[in-house]
Amino acid sequence: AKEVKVGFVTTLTTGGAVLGKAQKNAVNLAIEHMGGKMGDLDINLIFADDGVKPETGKQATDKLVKQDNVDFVAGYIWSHVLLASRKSVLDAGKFLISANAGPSPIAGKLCHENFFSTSWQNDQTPMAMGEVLNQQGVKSLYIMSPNYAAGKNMVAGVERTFKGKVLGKDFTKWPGQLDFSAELAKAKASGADGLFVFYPGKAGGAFIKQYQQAGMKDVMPLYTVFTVDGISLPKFQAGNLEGVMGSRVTQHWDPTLDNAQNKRFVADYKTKYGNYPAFYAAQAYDSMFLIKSAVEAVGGDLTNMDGMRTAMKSANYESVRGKYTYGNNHMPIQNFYLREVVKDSEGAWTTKIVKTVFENHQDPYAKDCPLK
Amino acid sequence: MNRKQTVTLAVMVALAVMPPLFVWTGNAFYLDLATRLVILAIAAVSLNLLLGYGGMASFGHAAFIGIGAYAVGIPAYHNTYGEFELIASYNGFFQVFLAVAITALFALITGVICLRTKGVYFIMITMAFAQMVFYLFVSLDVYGGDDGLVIDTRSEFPLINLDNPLHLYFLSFASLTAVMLIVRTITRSQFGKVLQGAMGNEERMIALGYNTFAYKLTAYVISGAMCGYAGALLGNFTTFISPEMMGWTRSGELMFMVILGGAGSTIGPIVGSGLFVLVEELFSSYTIYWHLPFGIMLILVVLLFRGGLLGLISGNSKSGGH
Amino acid sequence: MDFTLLFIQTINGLQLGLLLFLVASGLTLVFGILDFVNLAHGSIYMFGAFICASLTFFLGNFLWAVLIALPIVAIIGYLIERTIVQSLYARNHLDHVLGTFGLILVLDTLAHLIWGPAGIAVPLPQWLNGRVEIFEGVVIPTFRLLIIATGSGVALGLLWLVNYTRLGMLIRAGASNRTMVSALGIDIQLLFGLVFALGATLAGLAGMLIAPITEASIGMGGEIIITAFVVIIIGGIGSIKGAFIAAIIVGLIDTLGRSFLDTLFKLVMSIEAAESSAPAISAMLIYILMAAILAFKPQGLFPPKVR
Amino acid sequence: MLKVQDLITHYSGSQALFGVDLEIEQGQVVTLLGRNGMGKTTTINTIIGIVPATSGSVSFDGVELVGRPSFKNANLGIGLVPEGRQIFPNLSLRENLVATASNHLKVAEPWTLEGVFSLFPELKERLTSMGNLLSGGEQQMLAIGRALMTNPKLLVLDEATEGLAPLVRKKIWQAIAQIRGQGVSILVVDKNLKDLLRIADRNFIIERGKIVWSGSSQQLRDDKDALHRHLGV
Amino acid sequence: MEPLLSISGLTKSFGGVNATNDVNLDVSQNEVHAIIGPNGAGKTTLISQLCGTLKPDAGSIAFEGRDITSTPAYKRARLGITRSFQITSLLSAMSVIENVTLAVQARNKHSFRFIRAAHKIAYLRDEAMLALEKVGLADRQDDNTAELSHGEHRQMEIALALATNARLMLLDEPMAGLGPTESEKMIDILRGLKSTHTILLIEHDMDAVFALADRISVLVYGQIIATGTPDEIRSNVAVRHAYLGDE
Ligand SMILES: Nc1ncnc2c1ncn2[C@@H]1O[C@H](COP(=O)(O)OP(=O)(O)OP(=O)(O)O)[C@@H](O)[C@H]1O
Ligand SMILES: Nc1ncnc2c1ncn2[C@@H]1O[C@H](COP(=O)(O)OP(=O)(O)OP(=O)(O)O)[C@@H](O)[C@H]1O
Ligand SMILES: [Mg+2]
Ligand SMILES: [Mg+2]
Repeated sequence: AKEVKVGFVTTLTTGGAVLGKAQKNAVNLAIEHMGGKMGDLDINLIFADDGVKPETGKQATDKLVKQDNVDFVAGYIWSHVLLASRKSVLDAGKFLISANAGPSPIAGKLCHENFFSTSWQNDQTPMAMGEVLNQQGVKSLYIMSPNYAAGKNMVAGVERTFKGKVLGKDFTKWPGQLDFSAELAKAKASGADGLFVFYPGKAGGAFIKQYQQAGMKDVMPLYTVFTVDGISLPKFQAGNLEGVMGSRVTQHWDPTLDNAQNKRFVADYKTKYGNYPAFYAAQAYDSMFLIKSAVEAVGGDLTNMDGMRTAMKSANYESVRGKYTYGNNHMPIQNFYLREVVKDSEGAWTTKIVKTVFENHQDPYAKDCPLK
Repeated sequence: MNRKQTVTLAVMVALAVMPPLFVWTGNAFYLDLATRLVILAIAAVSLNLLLGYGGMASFGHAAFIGIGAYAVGIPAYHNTYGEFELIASYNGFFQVFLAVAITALFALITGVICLRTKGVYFIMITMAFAQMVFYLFVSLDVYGGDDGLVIDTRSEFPLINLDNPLHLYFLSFASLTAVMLIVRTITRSQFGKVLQGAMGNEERMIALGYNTFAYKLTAYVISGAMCGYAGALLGNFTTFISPEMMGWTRSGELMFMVILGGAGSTIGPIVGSGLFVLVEELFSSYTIYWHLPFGIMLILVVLLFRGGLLGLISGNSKSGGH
Repeated sequence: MDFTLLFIQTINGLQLGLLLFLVASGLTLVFGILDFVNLAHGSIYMFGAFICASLTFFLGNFLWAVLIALPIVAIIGYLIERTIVQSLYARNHLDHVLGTFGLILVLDTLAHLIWGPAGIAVPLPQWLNGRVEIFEGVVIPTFRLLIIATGSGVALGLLWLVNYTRLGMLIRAGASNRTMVSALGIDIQLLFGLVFALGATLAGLAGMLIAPITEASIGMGGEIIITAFVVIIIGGIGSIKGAFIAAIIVGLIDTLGRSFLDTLFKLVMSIEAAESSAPAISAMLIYILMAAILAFKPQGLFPPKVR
Repeated sequence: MLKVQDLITHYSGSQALFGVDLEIEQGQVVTLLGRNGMGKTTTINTIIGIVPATSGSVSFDGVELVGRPSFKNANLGIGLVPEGRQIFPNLSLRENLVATASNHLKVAEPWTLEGVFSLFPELKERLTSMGNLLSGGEQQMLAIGRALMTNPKLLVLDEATEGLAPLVRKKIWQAIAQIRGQGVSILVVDKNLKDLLRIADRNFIIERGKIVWSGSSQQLRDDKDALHRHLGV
Repeated sequence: MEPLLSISGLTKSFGGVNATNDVNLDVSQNEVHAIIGPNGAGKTTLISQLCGTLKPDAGSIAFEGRDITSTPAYKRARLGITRSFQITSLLSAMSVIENVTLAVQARNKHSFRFIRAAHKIAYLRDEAMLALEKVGLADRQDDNTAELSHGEHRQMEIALALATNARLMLLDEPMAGLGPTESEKMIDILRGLKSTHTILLIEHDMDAVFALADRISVLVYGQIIATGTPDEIRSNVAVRHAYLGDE
């Protein structure tokens, strides 16, 4: 039978593999839900590892494009890996679908007709958080973030919308710094109303622990983006880090979102893998359905690039986040929610939606993108 | 012809004929792999001049590669997006000149300080400078910070077109051959002998009347500049540069390539980088736990063959370094 | 300037320094004394953290877990010495580097296979999880005080062992001339094995103590190993005293740099410039420190009297 | 007490010993003579186990030494003063003496620091100096003292007087005679033929890895031909 | 005639040890000047200061009338001062001939010569072989230095000094480690150099000293207690007491 070949580049080695594993699980679940087929075509899925290194990621991408001759390349957790690999895919005339990374150039001047995102642009989530802070009457803020591009995007994002005063900012060494005692002491001394942080992956775990050990919970409430998620929460629970309970995060998706696709995804993911899916998983799951919608729209004619592009552009598929649309830069225009860390009925730590912060929010870089 | 020379010839011939075959048989990816291999081999060969013949185990050579690559990327970036007219250019000769000149200068300045130290202290101080460069580029937001810099347009040369993978490959291959010959000539020359003498017993060389510092510094600058050149090629190959390329792990890998192949021999570093690149590719396509067999392989090579793989081939167990 | 903050940050720096010392002490022991460059030291540190983390959940108590994990790590260290390290002593440093790099790959992958990629957060018993108010306004997490105490204790113990015991003399003698020590009737193989195991144990201990602050995770070894090398290089290879002082210096410089560099920079440059350059410089700080020290003292602060 | 039979030793590829036979009785002073590069040091190092023997046998008090690690052999009571001193550079003079000191044979009156210092008073003033900072001669004295501190019953001296001032050399010969008096056997390699012959009970001449001559000191003095042919004097 | 080497007030102490204490000494052209003295008297320390590896605390050194007290070691070697090491110091990873070739090559102003292969340069090799033949190691030229015996290493040490062809040779116990035969030969070699070279000879082998020296200085506790002809020294009571110890 004819087949559609999809390459999925994610992180399968190093500590970053937690994220990659979540994506891989979700992609496999998606294929299962599709019954192994997109339209009449069999799905031939190839996973590749980026090792959190741009060069490795690019090499893996090159192999998918040149050797395996895939039709779609999806995945990419890390901005720098995506930026390094982007040209290989697009120059070869294939579709590139980011299931996580959303660095600003890709939304702006480096946007491309064959690029689509099923996640977000880096600035959006923290912008939502800035709005939340305004709404909650937070007047002064202390900010901590790793000193790298995505970290700076996050800080820029929250500063875009937050109207109060920023009392201090710490960009910590990245990668490698996991001891935040000095910064926490500074934050405490600043006397700000709230603490905004962005610490993805294991830095998040380390941060939350130290936040708790320093006894800051009662002094300075915590507002985070991409720090507390479905991957870290079970670990926090095992480590008894009560400090994270009730903390606020913003996101475009939540396991409790009420739509059929999401319900099936969350329920089956939990049954199959034993814990709540994280947003990494949700986006990866979506990326497969986006591809499926394209393949089906052209009746399996994978040479019909224009047809597939038009189909994807319409975002006409069941997304776990509900309906959304694409901007000119092929970044989602979508809702952002405020979520809170809670215990579910079985006592497992998860999040629930408190309210909608933004409706149909578009990233600020779309105007730099020459596409229409 | 002894075994070592046979191996050298075989390796070089294979590198000359295999890649075009890849293209004709529709295995373009393997041409990429070969290009990567050859470019890394240039860096390894240049490191070997220091490490294998001068006893200077530089743990910061990735910085030279990185600087070389940025010397291609930054002029190209400004030529595309404006500002900094002075260096804005796609001209390959200009970019390569920049790469070589800046790395040579960087080597000269840091070398004066680094070469005051020896052995492991040298390893660490070279790494320190490389880390400084690393963090410098991480925080240079203009050039993408840690997200890196995309090179939209490759270096432009008359007659050759680097967008053509074969052209790029053969430029790299010719460069590798040239660099090999340079290193080979240098190491057999009087200069090279003094360098090797200084590696073996510096006190004695000074007592004989050699200003060993000057010789070591010269070698350091030559090696750094050649590595910068490799960086310029690498930038053209990946069309993307990020500080990640100059992290200490990359410097470590370069060092391993040299030791794995056999420090202090002409072909050793090439064998080493070849093995590194190919085994990595081969193992990683089978399992995500490929680091395990890879690590075991490294351990076995060290335990079983003195002086790297070449020690096995040439049957002697002369080992370089201190 | 805010002196309470300065005081707190000094304590934080001290604590970071002592933690670094714990990692570096084992490294300087193995490197300075056995003349063996052990890049895999960080991986043993990671194993210590993971073993202790698992045991904490198994036994339900962190301290018991540490006590049981220590001998396990020692045995692992000893086995590594017997199988791999032992035959590399006679080789040059570069062979050590390559061999132990291979070992890093093996150990890290094993950890990935055994514990998965996720990492483990280690819960502390209640009495260690609290805070101590040293005086008005200065509150320090209890566990960090424990680290300060352990680090100081280990420093004193090692100084005594290496400099004032016959075992210490033999170890040092063996470092300079194995053949002779053996020819004078000492079982040098056993001795070296034990020293390596001790080094591994110290690495493991450091991993166990850091785990409740950050977590046990794949790759934690790679993050610490370079800093640990920086410490022993600044201190002078093989010098326990040097490692101790260097660790404290690095801890303080790093912490104080992170805390006050931006404030300092804002005095002389625009806020914009200060905000972007301070983090960059503070990340480079320990490397700048090392380069500066080596430029003037090419063998570190306390060079070995001989090498 | 020590009996070496047909000892053969190779260094990676090249053969250095071609069947050495040699014997030392309890309380004897035995010399091993020969020109540079003939295999004296190799013989000694093979006996102790520093260099592995290819074949042959070395029996010491009935124990076969070949194939055993050198520390075990040393603990049977062999004390080595190695060629080129090889003192521990990173230990102080005192530590050099103390570190490897032992009394495995339970000698009634073991060597002490004072004993060594009475033999070499020069050392006493340098007690805390690091080994590598000592002068060549001081190092040499230290190496002898270090071997004595292991209370051996066979003392092996490989060019132990190299670099020593005439006065000190003289003292060492006296000391050797005195130690021998206590029942310790001595195997000595040295260039000072005159002095050696005065104290030696038996002499072996080695040439290209083989013993080519052996006999008492008087025999050697008389055998002008052997002296000339093998030793060039 | 002006002395080739002139040392005045040279002082060096390590902590409490006065290794050289106000040493004054002139060595004239083509003289063999021996320095003898008890172990630890400061002889090697003196040589190290002369060749520049140790910095004196006080005093000055003049070579051919020119002050070299603060000239770096490698420059002094260029001026024509060479030394041999009491504790053998060779390039053990290289072959015997390569070692000596490097010593010959050091006669050039510089070795920043990158193109021609060193082993193809005939005069380097010829001169090196000459030195090796002198010390009797010609047949071992291609062996790896590490594989030579102790005595052979000592011979190489001298070969290197000879190969530099320096005007002033500072020889630190050249006889040490040599067998009786080899010692005889070494005495001959050094005697042969007398007409063309100046030698500062440190030696505990009295036969050699008395056979070679034109003048002898006796160093005790860092101080020169006597200088004179061999006969004068031999009969000096203080020297016999402190050093020679005969009768
Ligand atoms: N770097 C140093 N630091 C401290 N003391 C030193 C140093 N070098 C030498 N000494 C001491 O200085 C004294 C003189 O040493 P030197 O090596 O010059 O003696 P020497 O006359 O050459 O003796 P020998 O005949 O035994 O070789 C010795 O007591 C030695 O211990
Ligand atoms: N490590 C080695 N590797 C190879 N050959 C060696 C080694 N050590 C010694 N030899 C060779 O073995 C032979 C005997 O050496 P040995 O050291 O036993 O001589 P020796 O009689 O002690 O000489 P010397 O009087 O010079 O000390 C020499 O020809 C020497 O070149
Ligand atoms: Mg010998
Ligand atoms: Mg001396």
